[in-house]
Amino acid sequence: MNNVRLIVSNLRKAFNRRLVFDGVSFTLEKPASIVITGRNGSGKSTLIKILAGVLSTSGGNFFYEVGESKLDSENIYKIIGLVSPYLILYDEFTAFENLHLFSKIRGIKKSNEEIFDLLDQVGLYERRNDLLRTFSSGMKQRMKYASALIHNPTVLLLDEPTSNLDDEGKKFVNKLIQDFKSNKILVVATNEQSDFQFGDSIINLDAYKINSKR
Amino acid sequence: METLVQFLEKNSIYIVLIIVLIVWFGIYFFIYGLDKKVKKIEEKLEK
Amino acid sequence: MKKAYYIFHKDFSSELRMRFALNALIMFVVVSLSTILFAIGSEKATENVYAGMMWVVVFFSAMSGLSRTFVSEEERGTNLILSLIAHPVNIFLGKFLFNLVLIFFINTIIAILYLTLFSGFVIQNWYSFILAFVLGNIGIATSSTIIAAIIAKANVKGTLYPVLAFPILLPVILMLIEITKSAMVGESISEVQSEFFVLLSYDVVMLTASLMVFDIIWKD
Amino acid sequence: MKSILRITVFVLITLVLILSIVPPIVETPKNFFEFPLIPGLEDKAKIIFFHVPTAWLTVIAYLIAMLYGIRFLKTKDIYNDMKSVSSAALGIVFCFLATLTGSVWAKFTWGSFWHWDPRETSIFILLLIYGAYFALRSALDNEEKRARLSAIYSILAFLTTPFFIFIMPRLMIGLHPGALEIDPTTGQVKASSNPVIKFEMAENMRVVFFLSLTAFTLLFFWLWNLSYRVLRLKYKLQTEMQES
Repeated sequence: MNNVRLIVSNLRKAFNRRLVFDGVSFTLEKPASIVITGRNGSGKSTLIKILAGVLSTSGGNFFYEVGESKLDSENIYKIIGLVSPYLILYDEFTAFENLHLFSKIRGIKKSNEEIFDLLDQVGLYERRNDLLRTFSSGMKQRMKYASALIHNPTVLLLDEPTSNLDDEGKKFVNKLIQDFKSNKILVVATNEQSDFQFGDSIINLDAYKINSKR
Repeated sequence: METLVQFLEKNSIYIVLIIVLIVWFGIYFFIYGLDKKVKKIEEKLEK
Repeated sequence: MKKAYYIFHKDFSSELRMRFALNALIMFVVVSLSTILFAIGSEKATENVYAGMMWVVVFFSAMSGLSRTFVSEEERGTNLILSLIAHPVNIFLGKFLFNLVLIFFINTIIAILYLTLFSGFVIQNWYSFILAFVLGNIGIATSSTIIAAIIAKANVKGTLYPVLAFPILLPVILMLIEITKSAMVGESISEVQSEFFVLLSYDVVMLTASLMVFDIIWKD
Repeated sequence: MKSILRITVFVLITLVLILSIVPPIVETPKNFFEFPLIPGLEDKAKIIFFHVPTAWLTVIAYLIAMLYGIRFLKTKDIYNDMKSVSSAALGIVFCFLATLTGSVWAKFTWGSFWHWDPRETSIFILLLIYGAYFALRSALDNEEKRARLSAIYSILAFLTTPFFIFIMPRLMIGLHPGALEIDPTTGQVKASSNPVIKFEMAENMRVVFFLSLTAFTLLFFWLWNLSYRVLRLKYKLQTEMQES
């Protein structure tokens, strides 16, 4: 497996004229983990979205390096997995259909057994043929994990990883995170004191609110 | 004066010209004033 | 290409289950056709009127149905998961394919209804008409897809769509009307070849341009 | 530098107004200050000094709006978007002026206000594009998104213009200079006998015409600069108010 690095330098994001953060810089090299924290509205989710490549920046830049080469911003999706509260899956399809579709659209070959296995891991095997519409929010959160893990990502971005989950679910997430951070890259955005242990380092976005230039 | 009026009565195109010029001067000085005002505010904002 | 096909497949089966566009679209066609029937009645109109009316109905059905692919993703918030699993080019191609199938389906219905309901609407040169039909549908699908992607990000989606799409679709509509007219009189393809040339180059230009700008529109 | 522009605009437009209105139209022009008579047009020929520059500026304004839109996409600098939108706002004004002046003139020369002549159709489409551009802008409230999407739209709309240039002359018979006409007796398309279409500018008229084109273009750039500065002021003031 190639070496993977995430390099963030002087990242800035503003909505209209409201500055969210400015001058965020850090470098993560596999294996590594980081916890992003900050008050409500400090831009935790925004930063996660930017790192996932779905939101544009207002300044500075960030990129993923696989081996020696820079990854195109359009291809970030190939190596990252994202779990977050605003991620919404297709609720007119069943759990199995969702995962099946995702693997097809990603262009990776997954047998039905492999998908069942994944569903079993997140504890949704019994409900695999139910429409997502009928799922509770905790079960939807489990589905998000399944959809984020389907392509064996090297970078996992988690926004409020344990929201809506019961004890069993939290245990699963804990185990996943421990496995992940020991050989891949993990970014967790959270406000829960108990989640701070997930990261080797902590970055507090409240410190990046000052407009440095302009 | 008398001859000027007579001249204008005969060549009505000059009346048109005078009117158009007046309108143009009006517009010009309006824009000119606007430019000056904007400049003033710009300078004030710089400080 | 295969990935784009699966995005199309997702939209297609989603459409079969949810009926975002189809039912309303078919009703729209029926309603607008009957309005024209009431207006024209049994009077014999000129080729100009028939050809014009047909493509007017096509334009407005496209405007009422083709924005759904993007708007429904945006409204339900599923565009995030889509951008997490696919390359923008594939997303555009998948949506384009879906719109293409939809417009072909709807336009075939419109054409059949026109041929049966209006006795004055007689096509004499079928080759010319069908070729124009195919090229025109591709053009309409391309432009409507890219405009739909823009619309999905705006606040007022429904009313804005035809406003934005009309100037861009106008060349296609005008060409289609011209060719339909000539096909009704029975002229050969060679007499309207420059119209066909315009249609073809429009398709190529718009498709390339859309592929180039789509990721700028798509990324928030 | 700016004051030179202002004075030049003032002098040039005043000159153009005098030079275009005063010279009498005579059958056989003898000196420089007489324009040749065109049967059927007479004094109405003088519209060319005002109508054509407005139409020209409509197009120039659109091009500038699009170019600065593209520049915004490259730099993400919101000031480029302001330049783009102030150009488009002037463009829509000139577009209305070109439409109205042409239409009034057409009533008295060609008999009705609107003919769907190729040029009339293209200015109408430009009007639609400008309208759509501003409708789109008003429906987006995030500044960055608004700038980005309207720039994209202006590019897409621009791509259709070659088709109109190609389509229009074939589709319809024109009344503007340079267009074709149908011979009423044979039904054949031929070079026109319409006085407007055969219209060829005399040497002195051409001088005034290009003088007018330059004058109005300079006026446009002044107005563009001014409205851009107003937008920039508004932006800076709002930013400052938010910070304090």
